Amino acid sequence: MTYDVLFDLGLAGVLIAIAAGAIFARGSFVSLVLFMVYGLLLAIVWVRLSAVDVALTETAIGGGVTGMLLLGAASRLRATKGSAAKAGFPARLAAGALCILVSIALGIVVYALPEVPPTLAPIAKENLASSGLGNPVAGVLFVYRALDTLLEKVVLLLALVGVWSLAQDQAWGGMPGLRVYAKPNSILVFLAQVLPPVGITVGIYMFWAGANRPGGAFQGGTVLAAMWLLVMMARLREVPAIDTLWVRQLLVVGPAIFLLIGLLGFVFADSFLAYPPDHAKPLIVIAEAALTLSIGVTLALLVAGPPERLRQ
Amino acid sequence: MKFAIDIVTVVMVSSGVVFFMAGTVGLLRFPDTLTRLHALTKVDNLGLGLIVFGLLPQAQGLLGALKLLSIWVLVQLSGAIVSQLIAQATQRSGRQT
Amino acid sequence: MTSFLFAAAIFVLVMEALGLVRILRGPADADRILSVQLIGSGGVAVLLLLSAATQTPAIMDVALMLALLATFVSVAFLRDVRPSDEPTNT
Amino acid sequence: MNSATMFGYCGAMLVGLGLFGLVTNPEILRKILAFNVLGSGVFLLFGVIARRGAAAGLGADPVPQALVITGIVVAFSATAMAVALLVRFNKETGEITMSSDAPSDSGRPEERR
Repeated sequence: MTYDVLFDLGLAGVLIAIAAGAIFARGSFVSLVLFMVYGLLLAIVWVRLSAVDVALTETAIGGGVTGMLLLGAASRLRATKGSAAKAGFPARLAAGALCILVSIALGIVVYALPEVPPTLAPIAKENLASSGLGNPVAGVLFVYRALDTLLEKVVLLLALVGVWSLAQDQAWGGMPGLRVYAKPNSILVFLAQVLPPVGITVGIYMFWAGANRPGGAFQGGTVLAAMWLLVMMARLREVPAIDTLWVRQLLVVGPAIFLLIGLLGFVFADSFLAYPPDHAKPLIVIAEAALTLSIGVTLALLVAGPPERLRQ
Repeated sequence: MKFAIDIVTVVMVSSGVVFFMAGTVGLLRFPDTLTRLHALTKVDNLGLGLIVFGLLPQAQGLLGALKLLSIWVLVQLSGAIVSQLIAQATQRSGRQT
Repeated sequence: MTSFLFAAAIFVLVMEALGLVRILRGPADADRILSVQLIGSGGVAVLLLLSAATQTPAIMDVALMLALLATFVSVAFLRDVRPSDEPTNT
Repeated sequence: MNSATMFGYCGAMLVGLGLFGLVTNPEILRKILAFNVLGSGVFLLFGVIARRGAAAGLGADPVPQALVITGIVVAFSATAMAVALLVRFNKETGEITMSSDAPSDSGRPEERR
């Protein structure tokens, strides 16, 4: 057995152990910490599967922002203790058996995957040249499945509208109730002053590199969101009220520009979301730049939650 | 030449890994939060540092080497600050077991 | 060389797995965050080793991202460390 | 058994684990967490299919990879929505759990008789 196979085996083992820990742990704080670490190791698994783009997304979302989201909820709910009794032993046993069966069925599917795997890689590679991009995943996202990508951004916006709609009537238009540090903390303020310039550079680099190498608007946007949240947690900046004009503008600018470029496809190319052959790459980069900003703002506000207090 | 460079890598990375081990053992065996924090800083500074320096000769071009170094500097910086925050949190709670 | 780098990555991975014990045992929330820090640094090291072992420079970007986000997450966690003396069960 | 297939089995187990947590844990927050574990298992299965489809000099088939990236984003949106619903639910009812049978010790004693 060579070392790389041994590494993969160990990685898979640790991953499953962490997942089991996160599911079975008694305290929710432990469970959340384990979930965060789980996201981190999952990113390494994606690297091992040669999917660096996915690894970047998983690090940013699974390890970072999702964890922060759940953490925010957990600290709000800390005051209340659960009242419902756990399911009885027979019910748990039955559920366990069912889940083992599901796992075995999926395992059989994996085992029975065709000997010669079907693949779209050659076609994707062939058509990549026409987009002017160098990253095949970005090519698929912005050319072959452009409609998906557009709708995915719309889903993000819709989720934000849904989250906001949970506000109480009197708080509508106010400021989200992101939990911030209780009192100003000089060390944290220092971190919140030093890290964002680095993070913003990395975010822009991710988006820019995304055209030719792994990366892209989403990964870049997530870093921007994380940096903004850091600044807000350190209380260097207030959380903006949700009816602020610039917030609304930043939220829609990405999808709007992408949609506009898509509509121009009717005029200058042959269909919706088609790019004129010579200008494909600049158009995609413009759309991605706007999307990076919008994604950053949307993600940060999703984490911040529904508005809770009115502006003074 | 290639051989000499590889030797450097092997020695540096091995010593970095040893610091990782020391840090982990400290994290598990030391009696309270602050001493565990002390053990952890060795991992951030020396463990990762030695691994980064060991990998420098293997880096592809100047840009790759610069990126390696900047990752280490970033971990240094944020590790130091987060350590401070952890220590503060420990003092605040007044419970160091 | 590749084998050596993979072996080093395995070793760091084992250390991370041992670090998990501290998450489970605690006892304070701060101890658990220490463990997250260890696993974050370990993850960066593993990714850098993998990047060198497989000659894939793009993996370094994942390590960079991880370094940034791990800090962010630790700060978010420390926000919620309770100043009270209520012990946390594992 | 190569690495890709092995991660496939790993993904299958994660789906089972996530499903178990989703079904049995009464705390809603833990259910959301378990659902995310379940989802990541499914994504991993996609990743295995992508890895097996490596061809034309690419390490993995880009189409499933793009699908997974979209999937992660949508899963995050759904999680954010679920968390917001949970917080509001807690504000309205004071509960953090969801159980179909009447709570044994707290809850609505006036309805008991």
